[in-house]
Amino acid sequence: MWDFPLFPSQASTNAPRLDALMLFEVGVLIFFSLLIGVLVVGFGIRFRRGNAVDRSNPPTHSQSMEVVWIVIPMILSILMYAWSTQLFFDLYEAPADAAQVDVVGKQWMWYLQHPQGRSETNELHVPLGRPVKLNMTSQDVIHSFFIPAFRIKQDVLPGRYTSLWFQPSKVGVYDLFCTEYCGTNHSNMIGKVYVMEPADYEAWLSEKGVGPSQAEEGERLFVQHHCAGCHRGSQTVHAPKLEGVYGKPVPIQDGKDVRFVTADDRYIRDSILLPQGEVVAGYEPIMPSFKDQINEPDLLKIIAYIKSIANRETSQ
Amino acid sequence: MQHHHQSSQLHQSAEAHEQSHHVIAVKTYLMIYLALMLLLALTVGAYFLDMGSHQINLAVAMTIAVVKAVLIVLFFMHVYYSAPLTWITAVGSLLWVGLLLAFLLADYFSRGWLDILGK
Amino acid sequence: MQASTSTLPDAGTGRQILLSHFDDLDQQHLSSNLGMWFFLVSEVMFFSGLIGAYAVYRALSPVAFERASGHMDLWVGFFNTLVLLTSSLTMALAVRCSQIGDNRGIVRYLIATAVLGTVFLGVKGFEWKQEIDHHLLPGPHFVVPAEDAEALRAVSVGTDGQFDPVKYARNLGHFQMMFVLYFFMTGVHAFHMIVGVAAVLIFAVLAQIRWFSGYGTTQIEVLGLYWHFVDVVWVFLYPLLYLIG
Amino acid sequence: MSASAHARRDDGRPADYLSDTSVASWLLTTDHKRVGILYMLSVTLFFFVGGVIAGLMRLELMTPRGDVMSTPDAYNRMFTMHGVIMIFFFLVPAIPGVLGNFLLPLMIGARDLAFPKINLLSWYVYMIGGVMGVWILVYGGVDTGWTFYTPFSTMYSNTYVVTAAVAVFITGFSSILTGLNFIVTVHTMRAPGMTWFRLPLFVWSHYATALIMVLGTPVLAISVVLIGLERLFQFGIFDPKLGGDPILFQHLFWFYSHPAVYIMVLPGFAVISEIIPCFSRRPIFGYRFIAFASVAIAIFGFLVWGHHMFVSGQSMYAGAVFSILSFLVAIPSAIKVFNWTATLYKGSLRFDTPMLYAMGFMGLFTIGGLTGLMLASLAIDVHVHDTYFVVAHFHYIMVGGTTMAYLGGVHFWWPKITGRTYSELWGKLSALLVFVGFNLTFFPQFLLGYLGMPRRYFEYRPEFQVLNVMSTAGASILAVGFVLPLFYLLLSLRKAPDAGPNPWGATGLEWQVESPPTTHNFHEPVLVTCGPYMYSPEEAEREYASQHVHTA
Ligand code: HEA
Ligand code: HEA
Ligand code: HEC
Ligand code: CUA
Ligand SMILES: [Cu+2]
Repeated sequence: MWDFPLFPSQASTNAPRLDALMLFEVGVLIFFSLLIGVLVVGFGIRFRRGNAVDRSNPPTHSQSMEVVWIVIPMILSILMYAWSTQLFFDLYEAPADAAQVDVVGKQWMWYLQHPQGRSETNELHVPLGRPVKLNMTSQDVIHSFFIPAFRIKQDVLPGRYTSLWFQPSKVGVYDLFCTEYCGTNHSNMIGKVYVMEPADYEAWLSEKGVGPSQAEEGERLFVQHHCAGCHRGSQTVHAPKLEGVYGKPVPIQDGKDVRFVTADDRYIRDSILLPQGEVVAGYEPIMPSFKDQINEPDLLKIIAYIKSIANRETSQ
Repeated sequence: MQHHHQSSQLHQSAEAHEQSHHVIAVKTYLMIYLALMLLLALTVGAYFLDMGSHQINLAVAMTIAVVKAVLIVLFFMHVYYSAPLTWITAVGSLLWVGLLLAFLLADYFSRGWLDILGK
Repeated sequence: MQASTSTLPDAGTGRQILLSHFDDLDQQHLSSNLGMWFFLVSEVMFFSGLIGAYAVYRALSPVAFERASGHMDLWVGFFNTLVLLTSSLTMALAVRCSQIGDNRGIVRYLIATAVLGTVFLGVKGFEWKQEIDHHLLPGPHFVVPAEDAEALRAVSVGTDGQFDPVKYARNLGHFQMMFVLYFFMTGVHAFHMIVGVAAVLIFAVLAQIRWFSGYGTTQIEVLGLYWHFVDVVWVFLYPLLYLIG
Repeated sequence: MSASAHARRDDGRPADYLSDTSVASWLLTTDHKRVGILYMLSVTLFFFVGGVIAGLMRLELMTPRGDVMSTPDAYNRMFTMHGVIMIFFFLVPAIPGVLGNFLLPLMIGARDLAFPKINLLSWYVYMIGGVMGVWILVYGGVDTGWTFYTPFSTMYSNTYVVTAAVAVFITGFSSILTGLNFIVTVHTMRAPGMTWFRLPLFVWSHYATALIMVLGTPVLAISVVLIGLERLFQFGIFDPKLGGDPILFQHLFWFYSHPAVYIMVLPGFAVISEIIPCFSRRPIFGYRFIAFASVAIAIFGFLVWGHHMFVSGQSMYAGAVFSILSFLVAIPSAIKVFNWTATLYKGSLRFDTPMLYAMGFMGLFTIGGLTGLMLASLAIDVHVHDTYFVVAHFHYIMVGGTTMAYLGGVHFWWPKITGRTYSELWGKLSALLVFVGFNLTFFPQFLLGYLGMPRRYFEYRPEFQVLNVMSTAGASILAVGFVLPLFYLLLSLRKAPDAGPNPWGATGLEWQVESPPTTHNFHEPVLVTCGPYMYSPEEAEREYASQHVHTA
């Protein structure tokens, strides 16, 4: 019966710092609540009607009292403000060496993509003691990514990227919630965060048989969306081979001129979503747009596939 | 203690009388109208003038609009002849629009000042 | 400034009627006047929400707004501004007539105001039709004209100085956004005009049949405030919608 | 008061504003007191509708799994309707509509508000919105949350969002009309001698409230119109696919809805500022500071709306600015609380029902307000935003604060409004139940929030259950506390008027006319010669002493 927590566990470097601030503010809360409470009850007892006390010349105003109770809250306010704002900025400015995990929210699941290729749904595995940075976007409505044990939260928006970072400090399994109301199953858009010893984490990363890797999934989708129909040497359609494209400069027709663009994630992504934007020199702009047809997680997989064939030579 | 008393003479809106019924000369109205027409011509003229940057063009257009509005408010709407309360109301409403715009745009302009995605 | 001798219409021509909860006519007049002023304050805030949206999107895509604005006929807008400013003059004169007790003047100037207001609405309707015909009404039939698409494409460059399709898409979106705001702002303004014209006409009739006590000084003045406010809104809409560039 | 000179009712009592009982006379009335009664009936109705929904929600939340309502959608509609009804149809109109309408003219010595017809119109407009609200509720509800965030509300929800937007839009106009009426009334209708600094603080607070109503509500109106249009025509002003920004909606929404929280609490301050001096029998402490604090809250309350958007993707600098301003806007509230407390010092205190509510208000508002400061602290808000911590914060202010103040005010002026006294015993009992039930309901939610339980959750992690059960238990006590007044107040109506003009021995102008007042309030022109709250604690003691001697 009494086996229920009253305080969330502290599992990130941020958590104790935030709790310290919270403790201070709870102190302020208790101080003023008690002050008001004690005064109200105290005056209530002392000055209750019929009690024989001195009631002569009750003061009706006092400049100096007003100054006192303006200045003291003001000073406390500025203190609380400075402290919390300091923490807040630290909360979002990720260290440069943070590992990056991509997060996509959609009704009603979290999709997480590790740099090493592994992806997960509603689960996030992270190594102990290493800063992790989340790059987040949403495919539909606004969601919010919340890990109480880390004391962090950030809304996840459609059409925009937002970010968040943390450094886990305690091995364990923690809750992951969506805190921005997002429709029917908002309360089931939840997951778990596994903080692991770095060695366990490495093992987990290389674990096989947990399903196809990101790139393998991507290849399947590449075929499924008929990309392969054009891009794997079609007789009728003249389209570039995608092997070895990633990371290399690509010539782009720009009016009569040609300029070069590096084929990075953004470029690949735009080529798929807005193919008319940049047309490879020497090809016709016939590739259809896949905007609204491929969802964000799948897009990431396809990009992962195209990345994975970056070192393969084209057979042209 | 507060008393009931038969004296509506003391009514405090004595100031009110002066405020409302000032008759403005037709000539004044016509002058204001003329000024408005000139300002209208001026805005269109300014539009065709290339003043170097869009911001300047916008600033000029808005300044002229404000001057026009001020003329209408002061004379056609009689604020020039009205009690301070009317002045405060008119100026206050403009102030509030400014406030909304200032805080709203402050968010948009300061996004991306820090090199943090989405902040 | 003229001394403020009382010009309240007096017996013979009918004194203003005092409602029972007021103490005197001045209090009554002041209340009506102030009531309209605070109503106008709330109107200003209503428009300010739209102006806020306008400011944000224009700041995000200045060129899109400029291109979109190019489809609005500057001279038609000019003509309409002229008409509306003139109607403000006639309205002011109608108020003046009510102050000096010139009933025929009231009727005449109110009718002139209503006519000018109607002209404005007619021209506005004509403009709307043109724009709708050119598929510029936001929604499924909206089309971004080729030359605008081209121009927007040209300015859609990323920080690396190269074409940025995401920016391009956003610019195209904002091009339409300008028309959303245009139709909505002019629509709300036109709604206010329609209400205004109807009220002016009714007041003209009431003045003609001498329904008002004391020439309706208070009522016509309050109506005047409303009319001038609608005019002031247009004074801002004209440069914001037609004169970008 | 010489009532004999005036008309009499059928039963021989002098005619008062309640005398004409025909339905038409009520529906067409322009008497500010009757409009106040109309508001009282409607806000009570909406409060109980919203409250029953809250009860159902609490029942659902007894267990971690969803088992009371069949689907999450049903629950989602519940909290949305609860929020919409409680905010737009109960709390915003409650004190201004009921007590403000009834008392404002009386307190300043006027025969009515400046625009009696517009006053009636505002009630009708409000009822049209309200009826639409109930219609939506009956036909399936809305599931966007009371905040209507895009793009969920515009593209994804398949409930009656447009109808709800229209209902809120319409109700907004009622608020604007009320505000307009109050502002003009305070400016032009004050009796001779009633200078600004002789106004009761009730009037100052309502004036400040009215300013917010006029300045803020139109922005809410335009943002819900945009929601409606975007939903109907898909032209996407907030649609990210078209370059629109959903955050813009949040800005516009909170530009109204933060100041609106002061629309909800300033009238509460208004009531407390009347009750405390009366039951302490002494002038209020720091009159001018309290008066100016109201206006300061109304003005600076407009500068902090972004504190609802700290984790929304708003720029960090904007967040930092909104945060510091939120702290600063708390200062005027602090001024008020301290001045009320100081008013108790050297008073001659009696603890009648209204005073109990007022004291409850002071404690609970302080806790609610100070937790508001925690929310205004950026880093803490990151953790507790959209959790039950926020839910607890605003219920502490809106239920523990304003709803208590409203009940206190209803008890305080009930003898004036109806001419009857009610049972003190039952009054005190229900005040106590409300206080205890309230704390049991909402205190555990602070803990839940810090533990990380998100709000708007149909199902939750099992470890949160114990606290949720406590909360539900508290809610049932609270429900009893809220239902009791309905009975004993209505029962008091069955007896003949027994209150007399001034049962509390209070000083305001409203206490110098009959209870219930006559239609035109005052029989003779009013001349005010001194400020409000001219109580004397020593005199009160002598009075008490002599009474004591007599009965003993
Ligand atoms: C009547 C309603 C009301 C009132 C008056 C307030 C008052 C305040 N509110 Fe509250 N608030 C709401 C209703 C209200 N709020 C609602 C409904 C929400 C949620 C909306 C939603 O998302 O659905 C909300 C949410 C909310 C948030 C966003 C939380 C989030 O979503 O993450 C924040 C953040 O800053 C906040 C802050 C404040 C502050 C600083 C005050 C201040 O004005 C409080 C000032 C009062 C005091 C400080 C107490 C008295 C002072 C003393 C005893 C002296 C000591 C003082 C100092 C040390 C300064 N509120
Ligand atoms: C004035 C405003 C107001 C008031 C008075 C209340 C009153 C109450 N509220 Fe409400 N609440 C809000 C405004 C208000 N609330 C808002 C704005 C939200 C946010 C909505 C959103 O997220 O969009 C919210 C959300 C909210 C939640 C969070 C839901 C969620 O996020 O999932 C909860 C949960 O406990 C709750 C509970 C209660 C309870 C128990 C009461 C009690 O005080 C009610 C007590 C009253 C009664 C119970 C009625 C009288 C009793 C009877 C008629 C007897 C018969 C009934 C029964 C026995 C059940 N409220
Ligand atoms: C109708 C044939 C067709 C289909 C189907 C098609 N593409 Fe293309 N694609 C082209 C052509 C032609 C080009 C070169 C012109 C251009 O850049 O638009 C191209 C260019 C590209 C490029 C840029 C290549 C470079 O060398 O820079 C990428 C990446 C790409 N496509 C990916 C895809 C993916 C992923 C899919 C499936 C989801 C797909 N394409 C489906 C025809 C097609
Ligand atoms: Cu996703 Cu809530
Ligand atoms: Cu707020």
